[in-house]
Parts: sequence; structure tokens; C-alpha cells
Amino acid sequence: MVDTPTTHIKQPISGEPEPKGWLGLAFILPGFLFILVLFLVPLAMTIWMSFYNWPLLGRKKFIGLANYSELLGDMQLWHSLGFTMLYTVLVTAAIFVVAFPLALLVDRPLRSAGFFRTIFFMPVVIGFGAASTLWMWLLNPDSGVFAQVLRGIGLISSAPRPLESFWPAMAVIILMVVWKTAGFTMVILLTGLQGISNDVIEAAKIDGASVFSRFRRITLPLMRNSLVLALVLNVTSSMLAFDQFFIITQGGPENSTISAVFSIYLASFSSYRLGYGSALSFALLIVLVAISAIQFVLLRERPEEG
Amino acid sequence: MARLELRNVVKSYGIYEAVRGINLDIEDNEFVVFVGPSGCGKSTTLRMIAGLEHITGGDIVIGDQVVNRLGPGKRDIAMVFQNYALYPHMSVRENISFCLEQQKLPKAEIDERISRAAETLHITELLSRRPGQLSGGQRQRVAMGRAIVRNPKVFLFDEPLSNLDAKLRVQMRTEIKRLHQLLPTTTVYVTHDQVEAMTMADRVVVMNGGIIEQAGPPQELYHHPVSQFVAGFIGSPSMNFLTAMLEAEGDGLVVILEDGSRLAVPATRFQEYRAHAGKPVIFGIRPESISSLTQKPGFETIEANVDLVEPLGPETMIYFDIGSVSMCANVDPESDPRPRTKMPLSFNMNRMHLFDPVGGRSLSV
Amino acid sequence: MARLELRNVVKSYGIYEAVRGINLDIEDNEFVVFVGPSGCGKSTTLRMIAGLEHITGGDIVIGDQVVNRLGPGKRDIAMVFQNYALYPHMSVRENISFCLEQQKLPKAEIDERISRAAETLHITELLSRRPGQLSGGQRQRVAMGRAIVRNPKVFLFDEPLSNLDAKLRVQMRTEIKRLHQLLPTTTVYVTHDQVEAMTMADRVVVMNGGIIEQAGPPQELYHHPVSQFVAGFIGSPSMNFLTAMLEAEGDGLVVILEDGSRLAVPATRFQEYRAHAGKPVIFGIRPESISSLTQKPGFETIEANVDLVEPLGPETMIYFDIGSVSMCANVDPESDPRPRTKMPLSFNMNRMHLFDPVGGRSLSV
Amino acid sequence: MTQTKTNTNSRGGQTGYLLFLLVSILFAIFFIMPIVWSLANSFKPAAEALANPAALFSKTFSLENYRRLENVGAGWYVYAANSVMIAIGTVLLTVIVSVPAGYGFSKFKFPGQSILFVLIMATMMIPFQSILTPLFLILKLLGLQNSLVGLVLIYVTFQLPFSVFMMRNAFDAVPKALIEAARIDGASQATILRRIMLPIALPGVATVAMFAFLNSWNEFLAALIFLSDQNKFTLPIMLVNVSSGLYGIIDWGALQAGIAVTMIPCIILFLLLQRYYVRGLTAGAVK
Amino acid sequence: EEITLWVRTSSGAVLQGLAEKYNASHSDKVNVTQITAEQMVPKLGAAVAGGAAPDGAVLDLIYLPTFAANDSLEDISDFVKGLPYSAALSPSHIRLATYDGKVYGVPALPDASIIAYNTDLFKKAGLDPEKAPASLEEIAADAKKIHALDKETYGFYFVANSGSWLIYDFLPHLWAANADVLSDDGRTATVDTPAMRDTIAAYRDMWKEGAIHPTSRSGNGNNAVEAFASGKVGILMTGSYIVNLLTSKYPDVKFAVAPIPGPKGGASSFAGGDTVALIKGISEEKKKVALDFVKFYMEPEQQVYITQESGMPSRTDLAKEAYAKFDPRNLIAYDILAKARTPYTFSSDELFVSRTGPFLNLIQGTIFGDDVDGSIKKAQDDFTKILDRTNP
Ligand SMILES: Nc1ncnc2c1ncn2[C@@H]1O[C@H](COP(=O)(O)OP(=O)(O)OP(=O)(O)O)[C@@H](O)[C@H]1O
Ligand SMILES: Nc1ncnc2c1ncn2[C@@H]1O[C@H](COP(=O)(O)OP(=O)(O)OP(=O)(O)O)[C@@H](O)[C@H]1O
Ligand SMILES: [Mg+2]
Ligand SMILES: [Mg+2]
Repeated sequence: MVDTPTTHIKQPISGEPEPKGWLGLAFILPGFLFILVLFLVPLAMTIWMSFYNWPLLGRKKFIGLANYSELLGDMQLWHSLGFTMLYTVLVTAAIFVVAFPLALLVDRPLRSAGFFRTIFFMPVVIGFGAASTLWMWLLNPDSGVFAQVLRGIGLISSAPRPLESFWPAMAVIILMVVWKTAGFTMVILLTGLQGISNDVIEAAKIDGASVFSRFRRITLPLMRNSLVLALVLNVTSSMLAFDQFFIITQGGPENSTISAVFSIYLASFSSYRLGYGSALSFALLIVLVAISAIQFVLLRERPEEG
Repeated sequence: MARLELRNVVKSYGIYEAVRGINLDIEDNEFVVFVGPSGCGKSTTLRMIAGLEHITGGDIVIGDQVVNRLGPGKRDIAMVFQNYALYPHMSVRENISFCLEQQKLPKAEIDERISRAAETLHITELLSRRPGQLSGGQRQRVAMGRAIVRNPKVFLFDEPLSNLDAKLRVQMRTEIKRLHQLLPTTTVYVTHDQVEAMTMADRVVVMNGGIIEQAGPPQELYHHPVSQFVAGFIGSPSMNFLTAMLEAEGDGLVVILEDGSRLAVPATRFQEYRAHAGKPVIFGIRPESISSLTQKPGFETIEANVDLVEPLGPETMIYFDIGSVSMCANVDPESDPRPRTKMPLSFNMNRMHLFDPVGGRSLSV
Repeated sequence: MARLELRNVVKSYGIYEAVRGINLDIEDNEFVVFVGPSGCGKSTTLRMIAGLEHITGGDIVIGDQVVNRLGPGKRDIAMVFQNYALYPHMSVRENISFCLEQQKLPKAEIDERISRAAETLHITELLSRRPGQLSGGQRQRVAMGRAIVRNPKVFLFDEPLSNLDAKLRVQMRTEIKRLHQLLPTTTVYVTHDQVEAMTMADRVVVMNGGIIEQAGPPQELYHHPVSQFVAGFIGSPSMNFLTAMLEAEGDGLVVILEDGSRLAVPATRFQEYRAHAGKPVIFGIRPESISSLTQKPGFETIEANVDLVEPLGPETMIYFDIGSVSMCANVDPESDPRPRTKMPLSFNMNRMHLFDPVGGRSLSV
Repeated sequence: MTQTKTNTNSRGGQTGYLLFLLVSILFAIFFIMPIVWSLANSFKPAAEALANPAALFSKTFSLENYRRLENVGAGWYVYAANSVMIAIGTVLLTVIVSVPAGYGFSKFKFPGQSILFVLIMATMMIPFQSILTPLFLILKLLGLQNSLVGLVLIYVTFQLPFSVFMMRNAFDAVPKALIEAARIDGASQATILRRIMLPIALPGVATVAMFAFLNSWNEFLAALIFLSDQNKFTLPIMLVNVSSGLYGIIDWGALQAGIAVTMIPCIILFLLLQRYYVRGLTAGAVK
Repeated sequence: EEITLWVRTSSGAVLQGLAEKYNASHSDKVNVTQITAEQMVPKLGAAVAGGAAPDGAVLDLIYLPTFAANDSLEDISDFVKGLPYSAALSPSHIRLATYDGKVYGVPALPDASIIAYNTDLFKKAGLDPEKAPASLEEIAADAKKIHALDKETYGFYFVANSGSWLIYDFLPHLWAANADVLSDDGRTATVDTPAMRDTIAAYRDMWKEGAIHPTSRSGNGNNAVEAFASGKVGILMTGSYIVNLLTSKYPDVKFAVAPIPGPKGGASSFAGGDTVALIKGISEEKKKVALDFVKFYMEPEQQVYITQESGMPSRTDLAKEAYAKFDPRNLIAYDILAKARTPYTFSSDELFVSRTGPFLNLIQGTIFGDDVDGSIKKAQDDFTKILDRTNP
């Protein structure tokens, strides 16, 4: 047996040999084509267009950095950027203030907790468009629910018109966004909470830590990843807010609630200054990339997992 | 350093009674190991002692104080968890100092205590690392450090070794034991591994279905199990059990196995079992009480069909059937057993056990 | 059913050589166990046999065919993975039939083969369940079923038992062994647990750092390790090692330990070691070769300070120091050792080993 | 392990539970009532809705609002059909493209892979509002402006980063050993993807599909800009058109009906598949 | 032969109806494609640039100069001038459709801005419901009186947060006083005029007194009619369609309409609505069909239909016939159409329509803000800057 000659088979690798890397590339290619044609190319075009005076009708004209220098002096733009930042800070804070208690509330192994989780999450699946129109109705002073309910319980005598001045308008928008998105943040925070091993909490109990000190020294630091993720998602989407301002406040009162994306929309699709709109887009893009970069640095320093 | 007393402690989850009334006195500095199959209530008992679970009934006394209503931070106990439960975001030093900070001890005292504990456990050079950067054994030591730094009255361990690999397990086992000899403290240690229980305990408590089956020093449990459950649980490989009849034969007693083999009970043990003559019994014998052919008093020999042979180096396990039951014997490798051969095997009847087929109580008096 | 031959097989990952030239002939139906420390290249070797990794150099022959360039599906092998790698979304039946479907066997044949395999493994009533609904042992059996149903030429196992708890591990170990006796097939089994290796193998292959240290039947490895590595790896607890001097004394030889103790080498072993007289050596002795005071030829007695005692029931481990080295001995419980007492211990010098301090080769010829 | 988190039989347990219920119900009212009010009002006749919008049950149940919605533009069912087609197209294409891409990223290694991945992920960071204009020009170039197909392509593109990320994580979670087992069983690459990987990654696929559905169903800015023929509008555009009124009058009733038509499919889908949705969301997110 | 017409959605129904009538009686076909109102210009612009344009479009007349200047439209001067009723076409529509002396469009659906006032409230406030306010100052006085009736009742409603509404309702005040914000050729800004300051003063007065409905400030027009119909608004700045709308939808509301007065008197209106234009490069055959369609809807029978559906006929000479069956109040708007104007500019979007445009900022800043002079100056500067950039 030992000396039976063995046959060397000279054949290409058959069966299913270890798959080669290029096969992976082939799998990715269709997706990449989409990104290339409908994202990367338009992105490059945006930059290119920003160097032109590009009206919708008529001839485009290369004007170098003129759009950018105009942008620097565009008060409306700075105002809308400032407003967007303010909104981002406030709405993110508001969402966390609501979502964190919600997460703590539903973080228990009860059937009812699951039920409430579903309810709190429900508005998330409704589109921003539908949600905004829905709230437009709720808020409307003549036939809206809020006016009627508030009047009904005697809180106010005349119909509230929150959209007529800045802070009330901001407040109701934030209320609507919290309603619409707190459930989403809740779920992310919930994952963080559930990722904390019960043992660690119990160890802290045995170490004599009070409820407050357990929360501050154990729970919060261990939820870091979830917190940062929720922060990133909320900040990014708030910086890009558009629908709620377009539909509910329509930028008013006095153009005080025009967000950054809204002003891009206005420049490109209302004033039809495509070149200037592109310059705005590019500027916003840089702001966003900077913010994202900061957040990614935060994300990268992740604590060691036990 | 204190006694620990459980007085008729009960724990129910809804209608399910996880712990059904436990009484136990643990001496100052005693090392008690709770052992038992999964779900028997070991962890629950330990967690009630720690104060992590409310007790449904009974009293727990630490030192001279009934602690039923005291929070876990107030009971002056320390606990080492199965996964160590180290705080992953804190350095080793912070992990150890956390409980001292909660007690608002002065900084200097904290530092001093930490360095003492770290030296004892040889983890001084690990103090600035995070738990994620430690090996299993090192984590284990940090968890111990966190426990000893506060000089607790009672040490509690919940399966602290079950996540380690076999080699490390043996090593950490001796280390825990050594530490206990160095810093004697009342200790309750939970495991489901009977080898750990046997090697570490001053006293082993065998639990089953929420009650204590037997509590006593390891050798007592090994040699005098009060029930078939304890006999089967303690010892590895397990004791072999056969249904049998105990019959009087002349002056003596004989155990008649299913396959008709007759094994004479040594005269020294007549007294013990006489009352049960004529009844069905469970006959139990440990693999190490079965040897290759031995002609000594009290040894009874049968012919076995060897099924499978496992040479372990210093000893060899062989498997054979009696009736429908697979038996295991631990024989000298010199006897060179081979699978699928016949071989005479001798049962050391001085070491046999008889149990009641109903309820499993030991029949020895 | 086929021989399996590894001819100078090499595997590099970049510049790192994980397997550094392995030669091994495995007989038809032989059960070979690869054992070795973590990272020594066991899995890599097994995976090269399976065709899951390309080989960097050498040849692998299954039956009469060099299979280097054949995909894993074409090699006619079956493999059982550490976590079983059962398809979680398929029922047990589908898991087992998957490979047969890939071979496009007729439906009737598939059914027949499945029911035969299921009967062999007693999993007939599990066929319609999903893997998630099975216990660890049952999953293990299904994985075996998936392997045997195709009648492979070679069976490969990669640490199939390491995720099971101790009791189940012992049980499944005998079951695999029994299955091999029932359906003899060339088998390569990888583990890092030397007990598994010793109990299951026809031949044990000890790997270390990408090469084969020693290959041979279990008892040969136990009694005649070719190196300190193998000696330390095989046997539990491990062999004790001490640095020592081998000196000629009159006609005989004597081992002089660090602490000055002198242990005479039995006359029967002069021949073996004479050439090394006057040199430093590593003296090795297994715990089971150290006993309580024994006055037999070839036994040498020293006085030991007992440090720690672990009663295991049938035997008792004691720990003591010689010089700076902690030693372990396995003594009869009857001798009733107590910690922190002095006790005479006898070394069975007939069973001693000597190794070269440089390179660790055994000095016996 | 989480079992021990609550002590239902502890002293504070009962009151704690009641407190939990109370607070939860208060929050639940906040979250659910806007939806309930909207639905309730969509079935009220105009007069009653105006008189008492907060009432949950109207004296008369009326489908009048929905009937009026038929007169909005081409009729709501045309818009609903467009939305359905767009959503289905987006879901299918997203799945077809992102599943292999996720597989490629997860189970293969090739040079340049991480750069490709970053490029795809970057799409998430950049508002597509900011490249609307060039997109518009490119679609025109492709002859796909004012076409549902063009819109689907845009949606798929902006759905891709998340989907690829999800699918990569989903495939990462499939143990390598399973693939190897299948290879030993003689399965081909295609068989492995189809019979082993996909079924196991199914929750991930479901999540991706659901997000694709919801996002394409609800999106309105791109739809507004890229669709011009009113027979091609989607539900959100219809909503915005209804809500921007004509000659200074908003038909609130029709708007409610429109909101209901837009919202209910999303809610039903969510309730049916919420297990996948939430699990997939968190699995993908926290990685 | 078939032609395609793009129509903004707000006019879609009428044009659709006309096309159906036409198709029923002719062998040629007119296909109407409805485009969202806000999308009409970008769509059409892109389509023209991309060579995928329709044959014709029915678009807001204020965009005519832009498209014409851009050489996108087909010259139909001969056709328009050759129409027997060419003199009876809305002058403002023709002016806007004229660029460089050539005419590029025919009015389709004109309308005009007017005011509507609630006669019941007038009576209650002791005002004469038969006599419409003749000047903006009178309006302000009336509005204050009406507001004095009740805290929740307001004297005046205008849509202040929408550029297109503001040019529609606010500019006529200036025109009535013979002022304008743009020069005649549309190339120079003339924001700071006494008429402008007077108008602003009147509005500020009302706002200070709380006589203006609060929604005016932030509203985009969606609630205007509803607010008026609720009987809580005395005077509403609106358009000619209001008569038919109120009589059909809110028959209980008692109201009258009047032209928009200047600050001290006079009257004017904004001529709004749609103009039909043909896209440059249309084939002769199609052009013939398109123009035939224009002739078709100019026929009296169709004019009645148009009046019924959209409030005002395209031909002024048919008013008597067209309005015979309708509320006579319609004639007020019709009469003013001859005096109505429309700003002629090549950048109406940037100047007027845009939410962030200078005109909207001017109104918001001067009427609701504090710094009237600053706002006016800024508007003048911004107008000039934009005109400099966009003048062809
Ligand atoms: N929170 C709980 N709610 C309901 N039943 C519980 C709870 N915690 C434990 N139990 C039940 O109580 C019994 C005892 O559990 P315990 O954890 O004490 O077992 P154990 O002996 O530690 O087992 P193991 O060796 O598996 O850790 C089990 O049947 C378990 O299912
Ligand atoms: N894909 C790879 N790339 C680079 N190095 C690898 C790769 N796979 C394995 N190695 C290295 O090859 C060596 C041998 O690995 P192998 O998995 O064969 O070890 P093993 O003996 O099976 O260990 P264990 O008992 O831990 O399973 C290790 O040092 C490992 O780090
Ligand atoms: Mg336990
Ligand atoms: Mg391995």
C-alpha cells in the first residue's frame, strides 16, 4: 500500500477553491457604479458649477471664486447657518432629554415595556413630509387640535399662533421633531443600556455605589458608543433639516427659520442661481465634513470592552 | 471575618420556589463551597447573601446582625462574579479603588490599600491597564483584588473559574486557596464543578432542587454520601449504579444484579444493611473501586466484556456493560486491557453503597 | 477509507511560516490526533488537508491522488468544526442532506442515507428540528451525522468538543471513539487537550511551533517523550521539572538537585544515561511517580514541606517546593497529608526522565 | 441574565411597576395621539372636524374626505400606485445591489477595499439636497428625468451606504466556518450565497428592504424636483400640494385622508416587521 | 398633428377642459401636461436647455421676459397683431410678452388683484358697506374701526410671507400712485419713493394697532380665504377669482370687492395669470395647430367656459357676454384689468418671488420691523445688485 504510485492531476483548480479577492470586487461593482454615477460625479459637478454664474436659463459664465466671495458677505446665509446650528443644539438636547428617560423606562423585561417601545417608535416610520403636514394641521389655530384642547382646558383664551414669532415657532418644530424621532434615539440608547452586563451593575451595588453614582460612573461611561452614535445621527440629520421648515414654518417668521439646506434649495430652485447654490452646497459640505470628523474622532476612542 | 448564618431562607419567583428553605451555619473563616447541578439555586442563595436578591422568607445573619433589609453595599461583603464584572472603562487601579471611593476613604489610605492588595496578588504592574488588555487569569486576579481591598467580613464567589481554560482553572484554583490561607476570611464559593468543590472546600454543600442534600467535609461526602444524588454528583468519573436485589444468604447478605451476578456483602457491613434484606436496592460502586482481578477479602469478581478502553497514562478507564447499564472502571494500565476482549474485574465491596430505589436515600445506617 | 499522506507540507502567511514542513503517513482507518499548544499550527494543517487553505509547499495525498489543487468539495473528506458550523436556518435533516444534494444524488438514496446515519447517531427524532433547538451534545451528533452521511475517505475534526461542558465532553469523547470503531474511517482529530488525545488516538501527533515534535501511540508518548516539551505537554498534572547535575558516583550515577538532594539513578538505567555524566540536565518526574514513603528498589526518598493539599477522593494532590520550584505529587489519600507539615516522599526513579537543558531533547538513548 | 433585573416581588416592586405604567402611558399618549387624531379626523365630515377636531369618534362616519381626495390632481390612487411602484422598485434594486456588495465587503479581501468602502459610506455624510442640481442634469442626460425609473435610481443610490453597511455587518455575523462547511459539502459560490448566507442574513435583508421602502415611500423633495408630470407624482407630493391649498383654502379633510393613506402602510409594515426593524437597526448601528 | 402643452397645475383643469373640447372637434390633438406650479420654470428651463422641450407652455406671465430674452420662445408677433380682437387683449400681458419689439405670447387665463371686504363687519363698525375704501389711508382707518369691534376680529388681511402674493397685492398701491419699484424697462431699481413710504406708513399704522390679522405676517396665503370666510376679517387683499370662490364655497359670507387703492387715492391692480407661449424651434405644422388652438379658446363659447372655471375671460371685449351668467361683482376686476400692471423684469424670481429676496425682506422689515429707512436702503441696494447681475 505504502508504495502505490500516486497520480498527480494536472488540472486547473476545480471544485470551489478558496475564492479570490477579485470576485469580491465584482460583487461590489454594481453598487459602486450607482455611487459613482449618481453621487461622485454630481459631487464633482457641484464643485465645478460653483465657479460659474449659472442661471437656469441663459449662458453660464465662469466667474472664478466670485460666488464664494459673495457667499462670505451673504447675511442671509450666515443667519441660516447660525440658525441651523442653534436648532441642532436645541433639538439634539431635547431629543436626548426625552429619549434617555424613555430608554431607561422601557429597558425592562416586561411585555408591557415591549408594547410601549413599539408605541414610542411608531412616529419614526412616518415620513417627515406626512409628519410635518400632520403637525401643520395640529398647530393650525382655527381647526387644529392643539388650539381646541388648550382652549378646552382653559389654558389659553385665544387661539395660539406659535408660527408667528421665532421662539414659539422653534419650540413647536422641536416638539414635532422630538415626537417624530425620539423613538429612534431611544432604540439606540436602549441597545447601549442592554449591552451593559448586569453583573457590572451588581458589582457596583456591592461596592456600595448609590443609584446616582452608579448611573454617572458606570452606566453613562459604558453607554458611550451608543451615546456618540445617537449624537452623530442626530446632529447630522439636524444639520440637514429641511422638510419641517419647508412645510410647517415655510421659513418664517421673517425668514428666521430658514435652515442651511433650505437656503440651498432657495438659491438653486427658487432664485435659479445654480452656480451660487452649488457654492452654498459645497460650503455646507465642508461644515458637515468638519463636524463628522470631530465626531469620528470621538467615536474612535472607544473604551476597551471587558 | 464573621460567621454567616442562613436560617430557613426561602426564595420564590412568582409561584416558583427557587430556594426552598436553607439552614446553614458557616464558621468564622470557613471556606464553604456550594455545588450542585445547573438551576439548583446556588447562585440565588449566594445573591441573597450578597443582598442582590430580596429574600422571600427566613433570615440571613452576618456577624451578629440580621441583614435581610440591608442593601448590598452595606453588608460588608465582597463578591467575585463569573465574568468578573470588571468595569471595562476603568483602569485596574480605578476598578479596585471604586468601592473605597464610595466609602469616602482618604486618598492616602486608598493608595496604601491598593498597593498592598496589588502586591499580594502580583498585579502591581497591571494597575494602569484596562481590563480589556488583561488575560483571563489576570482579570481573575483583579477581581480578587477588588474583593480583598475592602477587608470584607464575607467573601462570595459565583463560579469564578468557569470561564477559564482547563490549565488556568487548576492554577487559579490553587491560588484562591492559597489566598484564603493567607487572609483567612469567611468564604462562600459557588461552582458546579465537583472537582473544584472537593479540592477547595473546608465544607462542601451539595444543593439539589432548591434544598441542601448534604453538607460536610469533602472526604465525608465522598465516602459517605447520604443519597444517590450526592454519590453520583461527587467523584469523577461518576459512581456506577445498578438496580439490584439485596438478599439474605445464609448468615450473610448478597447483592443480586440484573444479569444474575451475585456479589457477597463483606461481613463488616452486614450490620449496616441487614434491615433491608429482601428488598430491591440501587447498588453503587465507584470506578476506582473496580480493579483488575484481585484476590483480597471483600473483593468480588465478575467476567466483563470490555467495550472501550481509554488509556490515560497513569491509569486506564475501561467501559463494559452489565445488563443494559454501561459501567466504567479505573484499572491499572499494567493489566493491559483491550477492547472487545473478556476480562475478570473485581469489585471492592468494602467500598460499595446501597440506596433506596425510591427517593434515593442511602441505606447505610 | 483511504490513506492520507503529508509530504513536507509547508504553509506561510506572508513571511510567517505557520507550518514548517510536516511529513506524516496516516494508515487506512487510523485515528490520529493532533495535539499541541495554541497557535502551533494544528488547525492550519487540518485546513490544508481539507482544502480550505492553499498549501505553500509540499504535497497532500488522499488515497492515491495528490489533492493539492482540488477544491474542498472534491476531496471526499468530511469535517466537524469547533462550533459545529451547522446551518442555523435549516432543519437537521436539511443540514445532513445538504452535501448529498450538492452531489445530486437521487432523492430516495438521500433519504435512505439520512435515516441510516440518524439511526446510528440516535437522532432520528430530531430530524425536523432546527440546530437552535438542540442541546450541545445533540448538535455535536448532528455535526457527526453530516460528516458520516457522505461516507468520506477521511474524517477531519477541529476541536469538536472544546465548547462542551466537562461532563458532556467525556461522554461525547467516548461516543466519537465508539463511532470510529463502528464505521472505521481514516480520521484526523485536532485538539489542544492532551487527555482527549491520549484517550482517543491510535496515534498522537504532538505539534509545536509549526513542526511535529513527536508522533506515536499514546503510551509511547507518555512513557518515552522525546523532548521536555512533549513530556510536559502529555500527562495531567504536568511532569515536574528540576534543573540538576548528573554525576558519576562510584559505579553508579546520581542526580544532584539544586537544593543539594542526591537521587541515585537505578542500575537498570545506567546504560541509558552514562554518556551524560558530569553534565547539567533537566530532571523530570511525573506527580504519579512520587508517592508517600515507599521502600522499594529504585525509590529515592526526600523530606518535603507540604504546602497545599488537594483531596480528590480516590487520590490526593500535594504541592511542595524544591528550591524555588513548586512540585506536585499524587499520593494515596490513606497517607493523610496535611498542609504545613513535613512529610517523606519517595521518587520512583525507574520512571524518571532526563533532558538536555539546551533544546530539551530527551537524553535517554 | 436580564431576568434578574427586576424584582417583581420586592417591596418596592408593585409601586415601581405602577409608576412605570403611569409614566409610560403619559408618554404613549404624547406619541400616539397625533396619529390617532389624524385618523379620526379623516373619517369626520368637514363640519364636525372643524367644530370638534379633538374628538376621537365622530357622530357620523364619513368617507367623504377620501372621495374628495380622488379629485386632487389625478386622484390619490394614481399617486398611491406611483408610490407603490417606486417603493417596490427601490426595495428590489436596493436589495439586489446591496446584498452582493455587503457580501463582497464582508467575505473577501482585495486591495483598495477600504477606500471603496469609505467612498460608499461618504454618501451618508453628504446631503443629497446639495447635489440635486447636477443630479438633475445627469438624469436629463440619461433621459430619465420626469420618470419613476430615474427617481428609483436616485433613491437606491442614497439608500446604498446604509444598506451596504447593514449587509456587511449581517454577513460579518455569519461565521466563516459555515462557509467552509458548505465548501466542504461541495457547494459553489452561488449556492453558498443563495442557500447559506442569504437565509442567515435575512433579518439584515429585511431591515434594508424596510428602510428602502420607508425612505422611498416618504421622500418628497427629490420627488418634487425630479417629477414634473402630475400623473407621476407620489403621495408625499400630493400631500404637499393639498396642504399648500388652492386660492388660499386648505382642504383639511382631504389632507387628513391623504396623511392617512400615506402613513398607514408604513405603520402596518412596521408593526408586521418591527422585530427585524428594531433588531436590524441596532445590530447595524452599534457595530 | 399632435402638440404638447405644459400647464402649471393651478391652471391645469381649465386647460385640460379646453383641450378636450378642442380635440373633440378637431383632427389635430392638443395634449396637456400638468406641471407643479413651482416646478414650471426650472422644468421648462431645463427642458429647453436640454432640447426636450414641449411645443408650448402656458406659464405665469411674469416669466415671459426672462424666457423671451433668452431666445427660448417663438416669435408670434404677426399672429397676435393679426387677431381681429388684438386690441382687446390684456395690455399688461402683451407688454410682458414683448421683448425687443417682438411679441412672444398670447394671454390665456388672466386675473387681477382686488380687495374684498366684509359688508356685515362694515355695517357693524358703522361704515358704509356700499362705499369701498378709496385710499389706503381709508382702508387703515376702516380696519382699525373693525378691529375695535372685537379682539378676535381684524380689520385687514394680506399675505406678507410670500413674494408672489406681495407683488400681486402690494405693488398695485404704488402703481395707483404712479410709482413703481422698477423703471419701465425693468433695468433700474426705484424702491425709495414717497408712494412707497406712504404705503408703508399706512401698513405700519394698522400693524401697530393690531388691526392686521396676525397670520398675515407669517402666512403664505393658505389660510387667507378661510380667515376671511370665517367673518373675522374686514378687508382682504386678494384676486379676481375670489368672487366665484366665495359665492360657491361660502355663500353665507356677505362681501363686496373693489380695486386696490393707492395711499392717497387712485386705483390699480396686478395683471396676473397665464400666457401661452410657443417654444422656439416648433415646426410650422405644430405652430399652426397651436395657434389654431389659441383661436379656438378665444371664441366666445370657450371664453364663457374660461370665465366660469377661472374667473376672467382672456378677451376684454367679451366681458358682457362672458359675465352675463355670473355675479356682477366680477366686473370690478375686469374693469380694472385695463389699468392693471405687471413688473417687467428678467429676474422676477430673485427680486420678488424668492423667500429670501429683497422685496420680501423689504416688506417684512418695514412693516413689521423697526428700521424703515435701513430696510428701504438695503432693498434698493439689493435690487440694484441683482439687476446689475441679471440684466441681459
Ligand atoms: N429572576 C428570576 N426569575 C425567575 N426564575 C429565576 C430567576 N432567577 C433564577 N431563577 C430560577 O431559579 C432557579 C435557580 O437559579 P440559580 O441561578 O440559582 O441556579 P444555579 O444553581 O446558580 O445554576 P447555574 O449552575 O446554572 O448557575 C433556576 O430554576 C432559575 O431558572
Ligand atoms: N489567515 C492567517 N493569516 C495569518 N496568520 C495566520 C492565519 N491563520 C492562522 N495564522 C497563524 O498561524 C499560526 C497557526 O495557527 P493555527 O490556527 O493553525 O493554530 P492552532 O494550533 O489551531 O491553535 P489553536 O489551538 O489556538 O486553535 C498562528 O500563529 C496563527 O496566528
Ligand atoms: Mg449560577
Ligand atoms: Mg485551531
